[in-house]
Amino acid sequence: MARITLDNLGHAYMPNPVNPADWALQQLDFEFEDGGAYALLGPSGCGKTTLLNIISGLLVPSRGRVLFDGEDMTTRDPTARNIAQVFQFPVIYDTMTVRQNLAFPLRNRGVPAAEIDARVREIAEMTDLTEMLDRRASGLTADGKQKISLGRGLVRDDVNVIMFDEPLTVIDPHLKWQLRSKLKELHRRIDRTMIYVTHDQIEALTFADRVVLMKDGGVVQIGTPVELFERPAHTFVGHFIGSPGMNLLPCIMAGDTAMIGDTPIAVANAASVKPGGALEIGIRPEFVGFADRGLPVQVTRVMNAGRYRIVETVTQTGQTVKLLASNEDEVPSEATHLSFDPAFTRVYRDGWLAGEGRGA
Amino acid sequence: MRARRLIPTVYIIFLMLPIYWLLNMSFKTTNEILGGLTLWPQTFTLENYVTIFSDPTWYMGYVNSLIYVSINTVISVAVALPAAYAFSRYRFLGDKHVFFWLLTNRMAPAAVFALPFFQLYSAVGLFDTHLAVALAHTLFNIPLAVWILEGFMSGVPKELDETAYIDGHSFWSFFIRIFMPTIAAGIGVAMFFCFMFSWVELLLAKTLTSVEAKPIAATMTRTASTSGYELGLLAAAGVLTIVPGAFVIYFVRNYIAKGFALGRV
Amino acid sequence: MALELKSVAKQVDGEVHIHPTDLTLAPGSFNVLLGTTLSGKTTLMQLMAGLERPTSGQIWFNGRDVTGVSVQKRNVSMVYQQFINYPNLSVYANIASPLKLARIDKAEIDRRVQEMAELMRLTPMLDRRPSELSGGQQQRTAMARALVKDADVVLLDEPLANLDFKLREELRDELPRLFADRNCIAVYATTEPMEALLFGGNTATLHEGRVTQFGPTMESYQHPRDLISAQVFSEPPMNAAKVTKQGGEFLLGSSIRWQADASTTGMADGSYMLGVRPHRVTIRPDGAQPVAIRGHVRIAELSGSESTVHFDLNGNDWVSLSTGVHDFDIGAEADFHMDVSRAMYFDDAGHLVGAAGGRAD
Amino acid sequence: MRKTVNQRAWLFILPVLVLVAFNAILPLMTVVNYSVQETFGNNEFFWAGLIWFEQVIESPRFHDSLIRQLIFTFSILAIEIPLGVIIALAMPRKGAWVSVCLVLMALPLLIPWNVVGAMWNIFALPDIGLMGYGLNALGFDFNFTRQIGDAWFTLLLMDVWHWTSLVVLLAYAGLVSIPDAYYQAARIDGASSWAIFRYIQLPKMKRVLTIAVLLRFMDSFNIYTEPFVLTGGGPGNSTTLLSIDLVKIALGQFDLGPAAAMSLIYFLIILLLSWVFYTLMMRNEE
Repeated sequence: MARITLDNLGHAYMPNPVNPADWALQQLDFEFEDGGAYALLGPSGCGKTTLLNIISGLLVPSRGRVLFDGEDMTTRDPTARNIAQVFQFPVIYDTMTVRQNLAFPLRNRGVPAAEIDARVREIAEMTDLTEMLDRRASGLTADGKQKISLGRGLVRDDVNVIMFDEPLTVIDPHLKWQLRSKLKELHRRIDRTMIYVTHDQIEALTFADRVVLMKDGGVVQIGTPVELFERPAHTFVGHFIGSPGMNLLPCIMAGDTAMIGDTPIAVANAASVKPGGALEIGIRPEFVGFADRGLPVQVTRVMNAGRYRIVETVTQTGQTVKLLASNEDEVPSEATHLSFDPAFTRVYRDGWLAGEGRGA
Repeated sequence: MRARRLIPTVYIIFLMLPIYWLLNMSFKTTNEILGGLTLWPQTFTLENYVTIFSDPTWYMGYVNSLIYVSINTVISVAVALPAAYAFSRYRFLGDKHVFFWLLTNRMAPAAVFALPFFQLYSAVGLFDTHLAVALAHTLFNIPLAVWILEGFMSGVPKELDETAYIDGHSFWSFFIRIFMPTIAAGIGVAMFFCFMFSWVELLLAKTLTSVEAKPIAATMTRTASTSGYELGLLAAAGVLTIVPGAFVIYFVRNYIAKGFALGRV
Repeated sequence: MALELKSVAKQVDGEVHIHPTDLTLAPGSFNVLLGTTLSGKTTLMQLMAGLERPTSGQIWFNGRDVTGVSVQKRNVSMVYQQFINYPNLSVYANIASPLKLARIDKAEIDRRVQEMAELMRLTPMLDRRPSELSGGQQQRTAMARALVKDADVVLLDEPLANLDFKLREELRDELPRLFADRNCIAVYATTEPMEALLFGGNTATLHEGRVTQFGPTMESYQHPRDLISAQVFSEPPMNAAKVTKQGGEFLLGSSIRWQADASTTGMADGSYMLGVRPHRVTIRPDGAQPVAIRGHVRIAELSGSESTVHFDLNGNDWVSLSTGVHDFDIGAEADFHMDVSRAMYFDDAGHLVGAAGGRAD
Repeated sequence: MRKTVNQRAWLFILPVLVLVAFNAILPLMTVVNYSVQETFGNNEFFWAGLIWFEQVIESPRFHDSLIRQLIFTFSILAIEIPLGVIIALAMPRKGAWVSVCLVLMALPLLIPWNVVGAMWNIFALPDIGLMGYGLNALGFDFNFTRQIGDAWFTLLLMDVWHWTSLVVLLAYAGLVSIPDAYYQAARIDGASSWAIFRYIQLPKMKRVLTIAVLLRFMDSFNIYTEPFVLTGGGPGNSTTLLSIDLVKIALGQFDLGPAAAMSLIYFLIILLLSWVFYTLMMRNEE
């Protein structure tokens, strides 16, 4: 059990990084609280796996320190850090049975046989592997093998952190949500720090208490799922989180009022928008509704997603605005107006939320 | 970590010592060789090499060897390609056993089979031709080529084949224009092993030839017995036999370590 | 130009992969094959393409029996889940490959490749090898090759499954547009009900080698023929529980009861299997006829805008899907509300007997 | 991989089978033919039944060369396989040195067999050979043309020199195909180097090592040129291995019948041992 601190961390795979683009991981300061569930989320190539490998000790960062409970672990190997990791493709010891696989980390540490046996039983129970304990591990299906990987991480009761590197990649889609909720459940039960790397927003948001959203080697926003959803710090967050992503509409400020064309739009952060930069209004499809007055649009497409409908509209200047409508709502057939919920309508300047952080 | 570097280094030194001794001797005069042990040539001479390059009975030996080795390599790989494809893509009656039975051909003691081979190839009129040696050497090269190629082919998804058929490729059009370039590395490795085993084999090559297709190795053994103890000349000839192999391995060095572990045993 | 499967069946080594299947795909239609892994989607597509021969039955295209016609002569194209391109050819040559084999003249090939590259946003990458592209670009290349030759049947076997979440969303958005003005039969295999819904067109639900239902997508979704079709076409899986009907009333367990509505009141008394989609089970009462239920929470998953709560109801695994953030402790007892105005009732054989409100969405 | 059942696959194997039939089956039939006949020269053959087989099986000469052969074969397997694996394990996985190592290590494999024999002959001679001279200078009484122990030592050393690299190449190819994640997982599980070898590297090398053992096993039974050039089977018959003995009988004494019978018996022994080994190794597959 440990608190993990990343202190001024950075990594470049090339020896002499010059440009910011040379860094696979930009400067990063962060603290993983003990017992938390975290997700590192971002598109491929955003640096999330690099960060994961630095924390687990498979990679030594070119800059900065990694601290476990204040102790500098930057150059220590994974064994010394006492961590566990589940990889993208299941890693199992082919020649061993499921039981031997689960016992392996304990045997390597010289734990007495009776204790090993008890732990293995307990973990097998937790991961639904009890019935397969004496089968050869290589004969299991992908999700079974991934459960073994997970079990090997859980079997040591003193690990500081369990890391997951896109663990559901090879799992059949209809089994994904089962394993996903299993992971969440295990976190709740054993109360250990877990860090989960993924490109899938649903996996990240459902698993984690706090999500670190990354792009091009840098952290864009760190927050709870609710914060990321309701208050994206950057238009990228708005786009990446949520399906469909946030609508973005170029606007201008007329005093304290945001204007899209001739239409004034009430926004939550109007007062803090400073002059200059490219301004956009960000509004999630969930917070857009049809109205008698407001932004004039044409309805161009209605897609039924089963429990709701996605309506695509086009403004007079050719911008697309999507909104969600329930199955019971009436969708106007063509020309209509849209209203935005002012509490969730915000202005972004050069991509960043106006008035905060880098958008200040 | 130091031990990890030490082991390959010591091993390579061990491999190089006899080769160095051969090289050392090839630059010595016969007198110096028989005069006693010297660690490097005291009177450096290229005379042995000059002899080889100016005497057709010598240098034609190299040409002959290179010809039948090349023919063998082409035949072995060409024949092994479709067979390896069958093993990697289809299940058929006996597929599990055929490979082992192919491999058993390596077990036939060449020493005893030399005479039947001689009779067989004489009977079909191929005796003392390059083709005879090339064909005889397919016996032990084909199984190996099949094994290596199958490993590489299994790494190519079957969907690639299907995509090609869907695009309108016939089987052979797909095989030659798409599939073979895709497994080029595997073909390179298979050719290397075929070259190697054909180049170094002597017994069959010697049995199946007399004059026209006589391999360099046979020239050497005959020289050794007829012209007495010309060790320097033999050493020079030996050194020259290493050169073609060294070239070949240099070209495939990057493929050697890739992938061929994945195949069928 | 319709594609017809006439009692087509496929067995391999005595194992049934596809049960006898009849299916008619109309010209210009977009058809989704929806089912879990190993439900027979890929086999069905291979039969349609001519890559596999059916064990029995016939395949007709355009009024002609093509069962024995080789794949090269069928004018079909296919995109796979893995990114399949010719590794030794440039992106340009990859896209041009089917046209070249059809002996179309060079200028025409160039025009069509350029046009397709533009449409697929591959123009800057035309000279590169597939291995130098990102996953999304590789799959675009494969799609460009499939679309460039104006095939009669375009088969897409989970083409988006290996892509990043956002890329998947993006391409999913583009796909219907790509097929909009083509007069080909598109067949799209997926495991995700959401994809089927967003594409519209027709959907065939597959289960263990059988097409359980085929028809316009909304029709299949709102009017499942049986329990299996309803379950295949529901994500997360549909909630099910045994209920009994007595008079005008349904009874679940010992204490949960509700009135039948106009569409279900005519059902005979007896026991049924109740089916309720997860989004009809909510934390706050919602819909036309909410019924309070109580269960033990297994786990709550919160996504920032929605809450998915897995709970135990009388020994059945149920899932509730609500908007907003609602957290629960594991094992806690919690109240939910199921809207029975969209409930389905199935008989013992699994056939749909009644659907409240006349439809189930 | 999903494979389809297709008996037409035999068509693809046909060219291979034709060549094998021509090269293996016809000569094999000839040998079988020899083995059951008696010849008095001038191309007259008489049916001899199984007497050659009986004679061979009972002959002490056969027993001696069989024992010598088995000692030789199992000695080189016992040395070359572990040594090859150890060297492959110690090799760098990437970088410029890999190519250098591979090229240098493969050199012995590319030298014609008679040159290998001649090279070692020269190298080991006590008067002008580096090794022979060196050993004597260090105080060993080394003379491989006179002393049986020295002859065996040189013979085994030569084979190790010649063939260990084949095992290295195959084992190395097996090692580099192991994904990094396996090593990472093992480090995280706290596995020792031995445990990594035992539970990751060895299982993953199983397929290539099976082939390596089979190749070395089969080829060592057929070894002829190198020992013949090195020692000529001597001193006495002490290094007369199977093939050398067979050639002595067949060509030296022109006793084709016994030589053929003997080689068939050998052939069956190798076949049996290889099959048992192959079956054991493949038992756990699929």
